[in-house]
Amino acid sequence: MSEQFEPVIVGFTCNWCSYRAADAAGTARVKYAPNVRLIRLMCSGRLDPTFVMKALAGGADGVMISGCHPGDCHYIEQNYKALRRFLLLRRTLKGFGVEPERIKLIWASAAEGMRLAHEIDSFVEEVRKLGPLNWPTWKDDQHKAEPVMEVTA
Amino acid sequence: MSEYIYYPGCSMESSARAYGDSMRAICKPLGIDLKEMDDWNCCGATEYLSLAKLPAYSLIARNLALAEQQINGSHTVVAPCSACFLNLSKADHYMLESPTFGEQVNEALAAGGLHYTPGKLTIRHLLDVLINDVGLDKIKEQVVKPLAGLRVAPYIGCMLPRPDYSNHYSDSEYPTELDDLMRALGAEVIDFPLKTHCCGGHMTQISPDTAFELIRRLISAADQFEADVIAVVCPMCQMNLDAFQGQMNQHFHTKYKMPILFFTQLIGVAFGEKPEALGFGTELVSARDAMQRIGVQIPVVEQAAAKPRKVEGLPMRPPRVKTGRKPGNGHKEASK
Amino acid sequence: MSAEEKTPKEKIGVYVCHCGTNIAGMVDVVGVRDWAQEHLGKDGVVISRDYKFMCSSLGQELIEKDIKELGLTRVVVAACSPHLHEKTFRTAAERAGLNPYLTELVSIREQVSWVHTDKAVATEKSKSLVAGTVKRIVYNEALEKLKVPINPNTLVVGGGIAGIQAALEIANGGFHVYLVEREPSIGGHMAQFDKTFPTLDCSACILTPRMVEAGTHPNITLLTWSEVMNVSGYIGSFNVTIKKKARFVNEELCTGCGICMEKCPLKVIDDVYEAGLGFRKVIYTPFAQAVPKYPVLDKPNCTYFKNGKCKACEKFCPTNAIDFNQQDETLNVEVGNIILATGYDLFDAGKVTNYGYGRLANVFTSMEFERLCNASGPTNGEITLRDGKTKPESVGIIHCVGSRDKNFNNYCSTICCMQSLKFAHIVKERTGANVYEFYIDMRTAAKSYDEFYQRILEEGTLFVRGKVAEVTDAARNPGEEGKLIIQVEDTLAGKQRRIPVDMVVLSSGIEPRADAKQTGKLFGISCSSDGWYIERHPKLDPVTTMTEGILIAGCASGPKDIPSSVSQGAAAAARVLDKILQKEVELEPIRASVDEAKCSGCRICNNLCPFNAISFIDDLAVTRINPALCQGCGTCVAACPAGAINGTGFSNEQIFAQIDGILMAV
Amino acid sequence: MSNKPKFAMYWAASCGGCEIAVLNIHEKILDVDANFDVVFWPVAMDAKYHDVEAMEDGSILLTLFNGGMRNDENEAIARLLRRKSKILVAFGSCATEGCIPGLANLSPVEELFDIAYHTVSTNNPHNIHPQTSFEVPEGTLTLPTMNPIVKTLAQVVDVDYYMPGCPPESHQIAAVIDLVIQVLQGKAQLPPKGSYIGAGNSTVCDECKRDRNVKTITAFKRIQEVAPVDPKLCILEQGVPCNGPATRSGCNARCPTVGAQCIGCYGPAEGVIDYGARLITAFASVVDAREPAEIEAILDGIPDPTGQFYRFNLADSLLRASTKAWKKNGH
Repeated sequence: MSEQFEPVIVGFTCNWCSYRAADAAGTARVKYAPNVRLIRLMCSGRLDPTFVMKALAGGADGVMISGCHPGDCHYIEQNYKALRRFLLLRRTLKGFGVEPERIKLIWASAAEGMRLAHEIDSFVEEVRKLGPLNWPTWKDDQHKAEPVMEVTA
Repeated sequence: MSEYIYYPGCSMESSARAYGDSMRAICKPLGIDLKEMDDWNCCGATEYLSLAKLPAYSLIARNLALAEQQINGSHTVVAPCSACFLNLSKADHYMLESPTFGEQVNEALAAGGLHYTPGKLTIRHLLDVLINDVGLDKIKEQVVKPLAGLRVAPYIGCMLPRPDYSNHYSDSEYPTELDDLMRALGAEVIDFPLKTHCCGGHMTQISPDTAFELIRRLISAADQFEADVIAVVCPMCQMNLDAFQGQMNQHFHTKYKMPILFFTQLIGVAFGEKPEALGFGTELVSARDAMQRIGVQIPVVEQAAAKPRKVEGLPMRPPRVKTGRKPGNGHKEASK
Repeated sequence: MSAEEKTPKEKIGVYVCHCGTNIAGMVDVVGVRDWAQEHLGKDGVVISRDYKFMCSSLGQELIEKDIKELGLTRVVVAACSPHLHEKTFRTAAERAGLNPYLTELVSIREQVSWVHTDKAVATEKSKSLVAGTVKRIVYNEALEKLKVPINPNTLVVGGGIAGIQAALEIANGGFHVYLVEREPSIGGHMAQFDKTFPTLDCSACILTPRMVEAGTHPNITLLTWSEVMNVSGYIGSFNVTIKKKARFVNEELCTGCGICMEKCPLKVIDDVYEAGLGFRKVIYTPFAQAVPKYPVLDKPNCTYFKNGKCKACEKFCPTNAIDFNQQDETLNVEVGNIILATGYDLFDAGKVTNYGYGRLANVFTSMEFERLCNASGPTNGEITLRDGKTKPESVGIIHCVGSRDKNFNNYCSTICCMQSLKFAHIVKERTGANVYEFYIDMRTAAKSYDEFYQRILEEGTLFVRGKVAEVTDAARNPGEEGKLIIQVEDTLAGKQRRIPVDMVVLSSGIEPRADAKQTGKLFGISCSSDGWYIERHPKLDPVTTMTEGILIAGCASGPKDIPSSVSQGAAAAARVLDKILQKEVELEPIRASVDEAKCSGCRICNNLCPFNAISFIDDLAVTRINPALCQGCGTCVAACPAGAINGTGFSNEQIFAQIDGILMAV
Repeated sequence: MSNKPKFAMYWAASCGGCEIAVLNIHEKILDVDANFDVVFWPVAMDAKYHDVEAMEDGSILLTLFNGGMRNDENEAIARLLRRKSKILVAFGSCATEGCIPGLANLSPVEELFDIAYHTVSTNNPHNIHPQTSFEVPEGTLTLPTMNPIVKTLAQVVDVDYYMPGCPPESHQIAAVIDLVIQVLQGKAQLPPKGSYIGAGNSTVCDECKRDRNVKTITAFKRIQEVAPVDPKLCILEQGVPCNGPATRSGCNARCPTVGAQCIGCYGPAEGVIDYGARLITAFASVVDAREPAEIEAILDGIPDPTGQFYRFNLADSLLRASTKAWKKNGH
């Protein structure tokens, strides 16, 4: 691995457009940054903000959400709902000190493998610029005091 | 009164004074208040944009930067010349489109302590303002002397509707704004097929033959459609079609006499302004007859008497009158 | 981090595919295999193997064998995209007695080996993807496909050739069809044409028999002058509301004798059938062979409705069939499947202003020209200029008007080349005029299409390759006066040409119906960015849509010629028949369901479902989801503030585990 | 010494409201006394930590522990009581999810001290700043050390039951006490370990009597901006961000019933991992707009989303604290 910081990014894609876009990128052998690991959902509308928070808390430096273009949703209009959540989520995370640039919403149709690859590359660069987030795993939780055990200082 | 930042460009006070005068004449009744921008400079015309992008656009952007400083009631810069209009909007567009380029330009401007925020201003042409801000209805209201009976060929030229960044025109290939405006003045508008064709631009300087052909197309088409005048919205179009019409005629051995008037001049007439106040008479192909047809008298402006041509080369005496010599008999005697 | 260090409850098998060198070339397959064996044991991985081609029958047998012998309860295959082979491996696992939904595919080809360049990194990514799926699959549930009964009736929307074909196929198969058409007669665009390429047989002659058959078929309920207002329900049991617009003619009494049309004193321009080039009466049938034969009274234009008198039609009607009090009626029908054959609109050539349509009298659209040369058209097939008498001596036919043009439509309209060739032939045949074809590329790729092209070439039609710049009436050179001049760059000769002609025909492209989007919403299917309906798969499943039970045929999904429209109609019908014969249909069990004990009836989710699967039960004050309507998008699952909605196949537990997995230190 | 089962109650980082709530059960408190031997309850009686130390491990039957883990003293006592108690109940919002003190997790500790001791509004003439240890002639005085962030009881020790609420409703407390007594008399079974007691499994809407319709919201308002509040209609539908839909039931929808929006003191519903996330999707789902600009405009109606969604649950949320807080504290 190179010297520079390699961000870990979790990506959530819808099954119909953006996941197929990833397939298309593959079939066309389009090369892009390996930092994003994709998780397939049926629709970007399935995206629960909890997923994003869990990813960030779990050590991801950024989260990518992608779905069909507005108006092209396989489920007609659910990507609009994803958009609303995304916007409110981003505002909320700001309160936690998470830079809005760490979460990105990308529209990519099944045909836009190129575009997806390009978006991923640019997103990886953006996050790279922001540097690691490495959210603490709160080690102190690990050694919980079991009942009838352990002496307190 | 709606305020605008006015960018005159180089021609309005000189070659296209008729445009400048007539524009001022009609602005008042239409409630347009043009505040001339201080310290403006050349819009870059056309040629050297293609030679050196950065200096060219920096030169243009300087005007935008000044305008931004001088922003008044409106953020709108009005350029009556199509070339100025296009160059200014191009500069704004490219700076907006490519931030890096925008920064470079601003770097250059910074040398003069100036800066322009791309997209801050809207750049528009006078025609666009008349059509979309004032509106045909308001213009109709002002018409006291309809141009009934005057057959007008509305010629909009190439730079106004293309590329039309802000979609102000009904169509880039065949915009009908000028037609509607002329119709509103009561004129008989011909469906001029070449309304967006090239007037020859600077070809008149670079390759006259090309220019002549382009000019001929326009003039002859207008003639075929029996137009009395061609109405133009751009000083360069006017210049080419008017000033070079004679040479074109020579070139093709034709005898066209097609008056080329600024649309503002015709508006002025319809508004009942005095022709002299509208710069009539300054055109080279006289519009007198045409205007006569609708009962508008154009006073003969005193042509300064033509100076005697300066003689070149060495002076030459007028030839002496020859007187025939009589034969004498002196010879005979001399031959003795 | 997940804290289940106890003995894993599942037995998971991991299978890493080489895909020849497709994967093995960029991913250390063996490394991934061993890593999974080593680090994912605590998650239940009992066996981890690699194989050259997992999808080969041998590869599949390998999995089946392990399921049987090692008692695997979960299978993870790291290979290509699930969209490619998920079904393959799930059926393999099923053969070995494992519920198909307990097998998952990890895409380490499309998403790793094919798109990355650093083997170490690619291998690492593969590991984490495998880890994600292994942790996820622990929470997969055994799912059963849903079964719903199929109502044997079918609705076909659109009475063009595609719709007619579909209706006939199903009706002949012995099942009932409701054929709904917006216009007064079925027949569609094909009824407007004169001849059909490349055979040049008369369009009406081949279409009319079909129309009649559809009109008289005992299994077809023909609903012309009608529109679908509402659709509810789901595959197997749709409930459709149809508006039957008032004809003001009593269909029971009307014999179709046509006297009313004769006697009607008022003529209006016919914008639909005659493409604006001809007239029709106010009470009319679009054309002589119209099916059904009953005329329609055009209320907005009717003198009686306008100023209370006339009633000529009523006076002369021998059977008193005219009924000025007739009202629109709505009827509800129950169907199991719906075929949309809604066709296309012609591109508005007026948009290409530099071709002068609408400005220059003798510039015609292709549809106008069809009417012009149609024997039943306004000029009885005489090809004339707009004045109605002058025969053109030269005709220019411009291809790709509005097609293959960034300013309008990017796509190729498919039919225009052949249609233009057909025009060229007809013009030559009937007027002997010179014909010029201005084309970008000739596209004559179908059975005996190119032969037709050759034939037209031989007939002496002149072909100019180049996109026409403009059509103008501004003469520039002698001989151009009074003509239409076509300015074009001849890209073969490499020069500008100005070609004066008497008549210009614009081969307008074809576009999605203006209301395609609304219609799509009505039936719950979506349009692509250029407005055509999206097929389930453009190659392998062109007549079905993403919505179960809604099929598409003909130009609704993109430009097509008659043969393809007909075959699509038939194909859609075959699909429907197969569903009907199965009597019930299986639905993917990826569905959302409400835990009613947890549901507080806050109704947050109620406006989220575009398929109307979510309903609120007032007396219980809880929300319920109809599994047959649910398409499984999961939007409501994500939305429920009480966490009361669960989505099978993509449950929170599954996703959380997957996140943990892919973030696991590799 | 009686052989009644022993009862203890402790307050860590909390406001004392939980104690009041316990006293609010009125005469039921006598049953407590009748059935229990109260061995440790700083608010109600005098007792020393070393007395508790001295007790036999697991000798206390029931400990109601309220308050979050703000400093090392809180944690020490938590561990101590865990050791001494058979049943340790995280009592009240602070102990279960951090509650209001948990909001401090958005700021670093220093900042908290500055606000408490050195803002213009603070009267601190001698500019006192608390030290953890301080030398005086008599010897060394010590104060507990602040934790970098507030933790919940369960994040420090193993908890048997959770009793949410700020404070828990008195009728719920009474019910729980009854239950325990019945268990003692062998008349009832204890619920499975880790379950929530004195609360429902659904959300506040379940108990809210207001009328509800399909929700589409075009503007979020503060309650004072809605005048008058419709007494019948769902408060969220009136545009007020009401946390009811995501908040565990058990309070009989107290606030909404009297026309105030629910602020979420009962925490998330059963099985929910992140309380705030539920509200984010819930509110976003009812926003009635498609254009990003429009949506943003509507969302502007929620000026402090983080505070709105995590008022009580921050310390127990997935992220637990802002980067500002934990980066400063050297995580």
